[in-house]
Order: sequence, then structure tokens, then C-alpha cells
Amino acid sequence: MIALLRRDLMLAVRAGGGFGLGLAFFLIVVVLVPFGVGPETELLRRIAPGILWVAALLSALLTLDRIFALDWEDGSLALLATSPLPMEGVALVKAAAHWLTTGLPLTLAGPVLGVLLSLDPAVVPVLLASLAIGTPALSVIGAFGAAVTVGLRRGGLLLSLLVLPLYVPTLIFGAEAVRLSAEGQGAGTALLLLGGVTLGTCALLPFAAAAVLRINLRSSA
Amino acid sequence: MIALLRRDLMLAVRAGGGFGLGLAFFLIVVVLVPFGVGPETELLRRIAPGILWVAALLSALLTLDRIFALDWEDGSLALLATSPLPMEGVALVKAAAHWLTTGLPLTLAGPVLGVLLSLDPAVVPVLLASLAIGTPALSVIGAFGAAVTVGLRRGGLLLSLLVLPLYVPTLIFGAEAVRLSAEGQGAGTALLLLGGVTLGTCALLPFAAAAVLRINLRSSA
Amino acid sequence: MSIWEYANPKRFIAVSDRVVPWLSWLAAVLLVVGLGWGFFFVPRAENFEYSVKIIYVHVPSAMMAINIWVMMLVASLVWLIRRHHVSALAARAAAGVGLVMTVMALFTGAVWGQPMWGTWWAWDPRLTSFLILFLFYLGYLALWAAVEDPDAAADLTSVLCLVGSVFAVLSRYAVNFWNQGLHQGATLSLDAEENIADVYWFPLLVCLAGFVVLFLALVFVRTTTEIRLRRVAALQRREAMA
Amino acid sequence: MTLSVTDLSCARGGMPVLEGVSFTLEPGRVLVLRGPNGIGKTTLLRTIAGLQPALSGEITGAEDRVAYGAHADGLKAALTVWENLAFWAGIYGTPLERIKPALFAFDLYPLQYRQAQALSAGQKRRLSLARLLLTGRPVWLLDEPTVSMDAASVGLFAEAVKAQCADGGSALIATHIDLGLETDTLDLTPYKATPVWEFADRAEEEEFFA
Amino acid sequence: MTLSVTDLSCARGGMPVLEGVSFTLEPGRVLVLRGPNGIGKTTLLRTIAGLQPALSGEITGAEDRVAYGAHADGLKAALTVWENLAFWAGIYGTPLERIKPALFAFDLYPLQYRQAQALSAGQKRRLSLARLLLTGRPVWLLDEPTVSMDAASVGLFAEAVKAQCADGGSALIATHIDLGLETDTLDLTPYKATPVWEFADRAEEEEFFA
Ligand code: HEM
Ligand SMILES: Nc1ncnc2c1ncn2[C@@H]1O[C@H](COP(=O)(O)OP(=O)(O)OP(=O)(O)O)[C@@H](O)[C@H]1O
Ligand SMILES: Nc1ncnc2c1ncn2[C@@H]1O[C@H](COP(=O)(O)OP(=O)(O)OP(=O)(O)O)[C@@H](O)[C@H]1O
Ligand SMILES: [Mg+2]
Ligand SMILES: [Mg+2]
Repeated sequence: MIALLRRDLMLAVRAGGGFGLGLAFFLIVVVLVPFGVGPETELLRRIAPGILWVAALLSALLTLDRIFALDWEDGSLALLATSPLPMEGVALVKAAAHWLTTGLPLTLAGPVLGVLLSLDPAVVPVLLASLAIGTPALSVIGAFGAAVTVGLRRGGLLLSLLVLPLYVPTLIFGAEAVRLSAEGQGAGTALLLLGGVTLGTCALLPFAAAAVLRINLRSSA
Repeated sequence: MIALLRRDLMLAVRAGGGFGLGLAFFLIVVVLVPFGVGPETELLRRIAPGILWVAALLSALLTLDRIFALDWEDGSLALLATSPLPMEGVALVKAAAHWLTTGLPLTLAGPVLGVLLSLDPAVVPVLLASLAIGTPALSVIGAFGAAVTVGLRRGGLLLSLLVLPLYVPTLIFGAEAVRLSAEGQGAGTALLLLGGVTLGTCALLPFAAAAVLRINLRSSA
Repeated sequence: MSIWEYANPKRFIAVSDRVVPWLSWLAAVLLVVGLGWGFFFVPRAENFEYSVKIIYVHVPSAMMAINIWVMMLVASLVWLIRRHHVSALAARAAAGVGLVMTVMALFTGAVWGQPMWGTWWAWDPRLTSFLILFLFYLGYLALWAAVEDPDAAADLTSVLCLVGSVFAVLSRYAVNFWNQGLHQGATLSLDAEENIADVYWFPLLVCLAGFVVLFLALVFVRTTTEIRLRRVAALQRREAMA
Repeated sequence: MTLSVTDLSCARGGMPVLEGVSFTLEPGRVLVLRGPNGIGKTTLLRTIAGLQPALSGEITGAEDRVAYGAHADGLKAALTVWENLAFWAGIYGTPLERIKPALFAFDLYPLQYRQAQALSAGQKRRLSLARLLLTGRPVWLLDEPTVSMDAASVGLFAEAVKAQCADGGSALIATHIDLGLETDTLDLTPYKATPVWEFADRAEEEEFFA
Repeated sequence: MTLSVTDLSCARGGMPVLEGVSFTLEPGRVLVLRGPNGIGKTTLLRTIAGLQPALSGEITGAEDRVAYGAHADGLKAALTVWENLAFWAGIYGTPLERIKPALFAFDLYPLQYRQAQALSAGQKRRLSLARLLLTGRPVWLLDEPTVSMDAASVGLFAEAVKAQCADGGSALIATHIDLGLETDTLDLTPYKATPVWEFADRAEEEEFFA
């Protein structure tokens, strides 16, 4: 397990993937939105929480296909399957690696980018909290989606279709928490529900992912 | 040229790529935004043009890596390079195929999804026009970006980092056109400028793309 | 002897080793004088409040950020046309500095914006196009980092730099079309009447000079570093082959 | 403990490919699978490796004892030769000291700090074979291991197989060329499946869709 | 018109690999490139195919006359065997009638409606060779064409090469096995580059980074 985690992080750093880019994409989406909707500050402030969450979600999404596809293409996933590691372990480790290289940086960057959308500083703590609690769910759900689509060459797009609906609850609770506290109401319950979602997914989805991986391996060339 | 175009379209349809997915992603992003920013109609109406354009841009983006990466991985790009087709032609055809499978469907779908964001019907023609004029630029610029990153395995993310800044002018003029006409002002100049951008890119970027492809092939394994 | 002589890495390193100490000292002096003057010996303005002094960091860094990109453009062209490795490496070296300058301009600007406009950030054209420039720097460096084969990396980044420059200009106009902002106009324009009062003006010039010299020093150092790195890589490859 | 396959039938892409394959592989022996392209060598190996279920028949002595080497090399282009091996050592819990001998065994020592993507076809292949030495598994299942390797490298490979057999291991190798080892041979041609499913347990149901 | 290579030097990954290679390939002849893994066969073929520039030396008679067959098959998994060939026929402007003979030449006719992804390793390889017949190019540059093909298929390949030579074509083939053709042979070992760049113009500058 450790060996796998270490390797994945190494690859993420070395292959120019991981950190930097996921983050950069986050930044870019946030920057693009004002070009679209126009520069009025108060308008931006109102949509800030939603945009931030959607952007975070999208940049998590764009990094998903890396989770399994690379190992699939060069055949090392098949070799892993014949190795002593249980598939569940592989799935979990992969999701963890994804979170460390994507979710974590996004969480930390969130507040900074909030400035660009003139998000009011008072809600920053809640934003941080919601991202910190929510992003692990994004990674695990994503890992499942990646496992489903791994067989398909460049399944990246289909992947997003499968995953985005699964992201909806996370998105709603996460963004809602920030919105509520922006309107000066308590965000407690929203955060709690968000935490529930995360725990549930982390507990169950790795098994689903492992099962799906086995199926894909069985019918693969 | 024709053979290549036909093949790419065939692949797009068959490999479950192309049409469906780009479109569906467009749909999903548009659907997610209300979850993020909340359901107030007039707020949505105000941001509708921007969101539509950003969403279109993102779903164009997500399909970019397919332009060259597949042919690169299975080695057929190298074979094409040694074939009678000039690289510029390849780049252009690939961009065209991308537009037909992504830009065109997006254009047609735009007005429909506008309804979801309660975009006011009066601006639909302008929306159509701006998308029709703008999306080709997205494809050509994207083809260039794809050519730059084709060597890198899963360069998808770097690709978006490189391409999105190049998309800014297109996005601004496109969204601006719709916004202006939503505010009841004339969108003429914006559309003209947009057309200018498209023409310029279509005229010049294929050459840049071809050059970059040759470079990548030269140093490839 | 033509300047291309210095494209020879050994000679380039020799030169830079000679000039870097001087440049560094000169930069230090200019910056100390300029900033010290600007910060402590300039009368408090009536229209600007105290925060105006940020201008002595903000404007130079902003200007450098823009001009460095131009220099990169030239270096890229030299590489594409004359295939001098040093030129390509210089472009990469400059990009690093440029990125930092951009961040400084953004940061000081943001800090300044707080008192002046009551907001950290506004989607003013100047600021926005600067943000876009920042993105270009990011992409450019990311590409350098991502490509394995050094020559291919040089080629790709050079082409990107060319295309990027065109689009940077394009976005500048697009952004102006999109929003007319509250940022200062070019105060350093040549026609005297719209210049800010000389008291502010001279220290600013000194600071500008300081930044330019500092940039030169940094580029020399970083370029030689890049050269040596590639040299090491080359030697290691020979090991591997032999 | 010997690997034994009895009356095995397997399918590929939903079509039965091989049926009634039986053989045993004692420790210390090498069995070469022969047969024309498309007869089902890869399919058989994948089945024994547990990557796909058998249609019928049984396989004993494979559980956690086999190391599978596929058509694909399974290398990480961005990692160096050494790192690639170190990763697999970690997965199989093999001490890192074992890497150096593996490098020597396939003449990769001089290339150990080279990134995998900078290897030639045959060098890549050698690396993927060196990996086998780190699995510590007694039974090797190899699918055309010597593809695009030169004579010298094939010799190294033969040595490695000999060594493996010497300490009680065994190898099942699908190949079209002669490895210069004395081995048993199994030609799969006679086992080509007639595409009907008499053998499927739920005959009718399966047969309907095949 | 003959393909002639004079005093060619080429590099891979920024390192000189081969230097001073010279040979000519008359119409109707087959030249086999031999040499250990990593000597630079692929590099040489890529250079002649025009995929990478030569460091020095010159190549004549290659322009628009060569068909290159690489390590990779260059097949579209989602397209059928026939469609894959039809595509290349279209690219090279070859009439579609020529596809059927090509299918027969490599015994792919029964598989013609099979998707490429459903082919076995050797079948894929055969398909990628069938493509050559549709290029209509006189000179074939082949990189280990017979990888993972069985004896029978290698025979088919040999036939195809003979036919190609018969009507004035020629072939340059990098391989480690014996093709059962009478051919000229060029061993690249003596041309291994000593890793210094005497040959680079602007010697010092280049040499510094190589
Ligand atoms: C993050 C926010 C900001 C950014 C990115 C930014 C960027 C720039 C840029 C690109 C320039 C142009 C340098 C040149 O081309 O001459 C500039 C100059 C200048 N900025 Fe800012 N700026 C920011 C905020 C501010 C603020 C808040 C103020 C004060 C009200 C300010 C005052 C100035 C002044 C006085 C100049 C000199 C104009 C000139 O000499 O051209 N800037 N800034
Ligand atoms: N992914 C797949 N889907 C459907 N059929 C397949 C698939 N892969 C292979 N086949 C078919 O299954 C049969 C067995 O394939 P297999 O790869 O096992 O043959 P092989 O003996 O390994 O051939 P080779 O020596 O060329 O590797 C072949 O007829 C092939 O056409
Ligand atoms: N992408 C690359 N970057 C750097 N060096 C490379 C790269 N690809 C190959 N090499 C090196 O270049 C040399 C020549 O490689 P090449 O692939 O031409 O050898 P080859 O003769 O084809 O070997 P094989 O018979 O194994 O295919 C080898 O030493 C290899 O290590
Ligand atoms: Mg096989
Ligand atoms: Mg080779």
C-alpha cells in the first residue's frame, strides 16, 4: 500500500501532473467566469460560493482519469491485480493519492481565489471547512467513476457524465453551507450533512470500485 | 483529407466519443450551476449568457485531448506524418472534425439550455450567432494546444492550462455580444470582433499546430 | 566579433561570472537609494494617502513583468531562428523572474487597492489583462517543466511564446472592450503635463533602474544555472551510454 | 507444489476459444505453449493468472503463486529503471537488496538511472522481465517474453528461467521462437474450441447468447 | 531509383546514437538491419522515414517513396479490419479494390469485419503489415515487423516482401529473427556513436550540451 501511494505521489509530482495543474485549472475557471458574466462586483459576490464549488468540482473532475487510466494503459493495473494487494486497497490508495494531489491544494487555494470573486472575508472559514470536508468525497466518488470507465480509451468525458450526477449532493451541501453563512445564517447542519456524505462514500465506494475494476480487467484485451 | 475527416467522424460516433458526450457535459455544467448559486430566477437570468459560454468553452476543452492524443498513442500519427498528407492539412482536418462533433452540437443546444437558466427568448438569435461564429475558434485554438501537449501522457490538464488563456478573447466577445443584446444594446461590433478572431485563428494556427506536431514527433519514443 | 559569440555557453558563463557581481551591487545600491528615497524622503501627498509609497514597488514590478515577456519573445525567436541553446535557456530563466514580478505587481496592487479603492481586487482592464499575463507565465513554465527532451521543450515553449504574445495583445483589447476601469492611466507617458509631480517621479525612476539591473543580474545567474544543469544532464547521459 | 490444469475451457470477448486443456507443471520444469496466432495462448495465461474466469474445468496451485508477464510491459515511463523495480519490490514485499541482482541478470545495471521512456523496445522488455525476479513467486506465466529482444538478451532470459527452475520454480511460456532451453511443449491447436457451449454448465442459457 | 544513405549520423533523446552509416538499397533488394538492442535500428529507420532530422550525412531517394512500419501498429481499435485498411487506402489515394488482395496476402479475409481491438497480438501485427500493400510506396521501412507472429504468418510476410521486390520495390527491415528470405545484411554495431559531437557544425556549442 505505502509503496503504491509513494509511487503515485512520485508520478504526480514528476509527470508534471498532480498539484500544479489541478490548481491552475481551478484558478482559470474562477477567472473565466467574470469574463462571462461581467465585472459587476456585487453580482460576483452573490454567485461566488456557487462558482467556487463548481470550479473545485470541475478541476477535481479533470484529474480523475489519471487515477486508473495510466496504470491501465501500460498494463500495470493487470499486474497489480495479480499481486498480493487486494483491489479494494488499490482503489482506496488511488483515491487517497488523488485527494492529496488535488483536493487538498484546492481546499487551501479556495479562500485566495475567493478574493477574485470578492467573496466576503467573513465566510472564508466556512468555505475552508466545507472544502476540507467535501473534497475527499469528490476523490472517492471519482475513483469509482474512473474504475467504471477505465476500459474505454479516453473515457474521460463519459467519466464526467457518470460522476457529475454523483457529485450533486456534495455540491449542494457544500455550496449551501457557504451561501447560508454568507447570508449570515448558521452553516452547521449543511456541514454535518456534507460530512455524512463523505464518510458514507469513503466507507462503501472503494468496494464498488474494486468490483468494477475486476470486471473491466476480465474482459480486457 | 476527406478520408481522414470521415475516419475521425466515424471514430467519434463509434468510440462513444464525440457528439453525445460533449453535449452532455455542456448540459451537466449548466445544470450544476443553479445548484451552486441557488435558484433565484432573476439572478440566473443575469448570469445566463456568461454561464452558457463558459460551459460551452469547458465542454469544448474537455474534448480537446482526443484531437491528437489517440492517434499519437496508437502510433498512427507518426504514420500519417510519413504519408502524403501535409501536417497542416492534418491539423486543419482534425480541428474541423472536432468542431463538427463538438462546436456544432453545442451551438444547436445552446438555446435549449438557455431555457434552464431562464435566458430571455429575445436574445436567443444572438446566442446562436455568437456560438456559431465563436466555436470554430475554440476548436482551432484547441487543436494547437492539443498539438503542443500531445507528447505528454495525459497532458489533458496542462492542455487546459495552456488553452484557456488563449480562449479569453473568444469568450469575452462571445459572451459580451449576448450580454449586450440582453441589455437591449446592439451586439453587432462584438460579433464582428468575434468573427475577426475566428478568421485569424483559422488562418494562422493550423501552421503553428503542424510545426509543433513535427517537433513532438521528432523527439518522440 | 559578433554578439553571437556569446551564444557559446562557455563564453557566456565566463562573461556572466564577470558581470554578475557588478550588476548585483549596482542593483542593491539603486534599490536602496530609490526605495529609501521614496519611502522616507518624499513629502506626504494630499490626494494620495500614505499608501502611495507602494508605487515604488508596484509600478517597477508591473512594468518589468510586461517587458520581461517581450524579452522572452525575442529570446524565443533567436532560438527558433539561430538555434542557440543559451538563448532558449535565457528565455526560461527570464520567465521565472517574470512570474515573480507579476505576482509582486498583483500583490502590491491588491494591497494598494484596499486603501485606494476599498477592495483587494477589481475587474479593471489593467488588472485583468495582468492576471491573464500571469496565466501565460504559468502555462509557459508548466510546459517547460512537463516536456522531457530539452530541445523539444525549447521549441515548444518558443512557439507557445509566439502564439501567446499575439493572444496576450488580443486579450488586452478584448478586456478593454469588456470593461472600462478605475486603474491609473500610464502616468509615465512622455507628454509632461499628465506626469505625476517630480518629487514622486525621480525616486520612481531610480527604482525602475534598480529593478532593471536586478533583473539582468538574476537572468544571468539563472541562465548560467540552467546551462550547467543541462550540461550535467548531458554528462550523465554520456555515462549511461558509455 | 505443482500447477495443474484439468479440462479447462476459456473464452475471449464472449467467444469460447479453448476447450479441454489439461496439463501439469511440476516444480523445476518449463512448459512452452505453442500455436498459431489467435489460438488462445494469451487467453489461457490470463485465465490461469486469475484475470478472467474459466468457463469450466479447474486450475490448482495457481492461487498467489504465479507471476504474470503480459504482452504489455507495465512500466512507468516517468520513473527510472531502478524506481520501476523498487515499486514492484515494495508491492511484493521483496527487500530492495534483491533489485541489484535483478538488474545484473538482465544487463540493465548501466541503465538503472535511465527513465523507462528513454529505453529502446528491447531494453523495455528486459526491464519488464527483471520485474519477475522481484515477485518471489514460484510460477512464471509469460506471454511472448522475448518479443523484440536480441539473441544475447534471449540468452540472459534463458539463464534467468534456468535459475528459477533450479530453486524449485517453474515457468509457463507462450512463444513463437526457440528459447534455447530444453522444455516440455504444449501445442494448443488441438484444443481449439468448436464455438458451441456443450460444456457450459447452464447449457441452454449460455448457448443462447454465444 | 535507389535509396542511398551516405555517412549518416543520427541522435535519439539528444544523444548521438549512430554515426557514419552508409549503404544503398537498389530496387528489388532487401536489406536487413541487425544489431543488439539499443544500437539504434529504430532511430535509423525513423530518420530515413523523415520523422527526425539527421545530425549529418545525407539520404537520397526517400522523399515520398517510403512506407514506414513502426513498433506500434497504428490501428484504430474501434474500426474493423476492413475499415482500418480502407482509411489508409484513402490517405494514399489507393483504389479500394486493392484492399481485398491485401487481406488475402496476410490471411485476414475471415477477420475483415472484426474490430481491431478484438484481434490477438499476432493478428494485429498482420493487419498493420497489410497496410503496407495499400501505400503503393516502393520502399518499405519496417521495424521488427514479425513481432509475436507465428511461423505461418512470417511465411506470408516473406511472400509479401518477395512480391514487393518482384515489381521493383525494396525493403529495409530491422529484425532479430531470420525471415527466410535471401537478403543483404547490415550490422549496425560498428557504427555505434562515440558520444562526442565531432560532426556537429558549431561543434563546441552543441558538444557542450550533448
Ligand atoms: C492587483 C491590482 C493591480 C494590478 C495587477 C496592477 C497592475 C498594474 C500594471 C500592469 C501597471 C502598468 C505598469 C505600466 O505598464 O506602466 C500598473 C501601474 C500603476 N498602478 Fe497598478 N495595479 C494594481 C492595483 C493598483 C492600485 C490599487 C493602484 C492605486 C490606486 C495602482 C496604481 C498604479 C499606478 C499609479 C501605476 C503607474 C501607472 C504608470 O506609470 O503606467 N495600481 N499597475
Ligand atoms: N478483446 C477481445 N475481444 C474479442 N475477441 C478477442 C479479443 N482478444 C482476442 N480475441 C480473440 O480471441 C482469440 C484468442 O486470442 P489470444 O490473444 O489468446 O490469441 P494468442 O494465442 O495470444 O495469439 P497471439 O499469438 O497472436 O498472441 C483470437 O481469435 C482473437 O481474435
Ligand atoms: N525517447 C528516448 N529518449 C532518449 N533515449 C532514447 C529514447 N528512445 C531510445 N533511446 C536510446 O537510444 C538508443 C537507440 O534506441 P533504438 O530504439 O533506436 O534502439 P533499437 O536498435 O531500436 O533497439 P531495439 O532492438 O530494442 O528496438 C538506445 O540506447 C535507447 O536507450
Ligand atoms: Mg497473445
Ligand atoms: Mg527498436
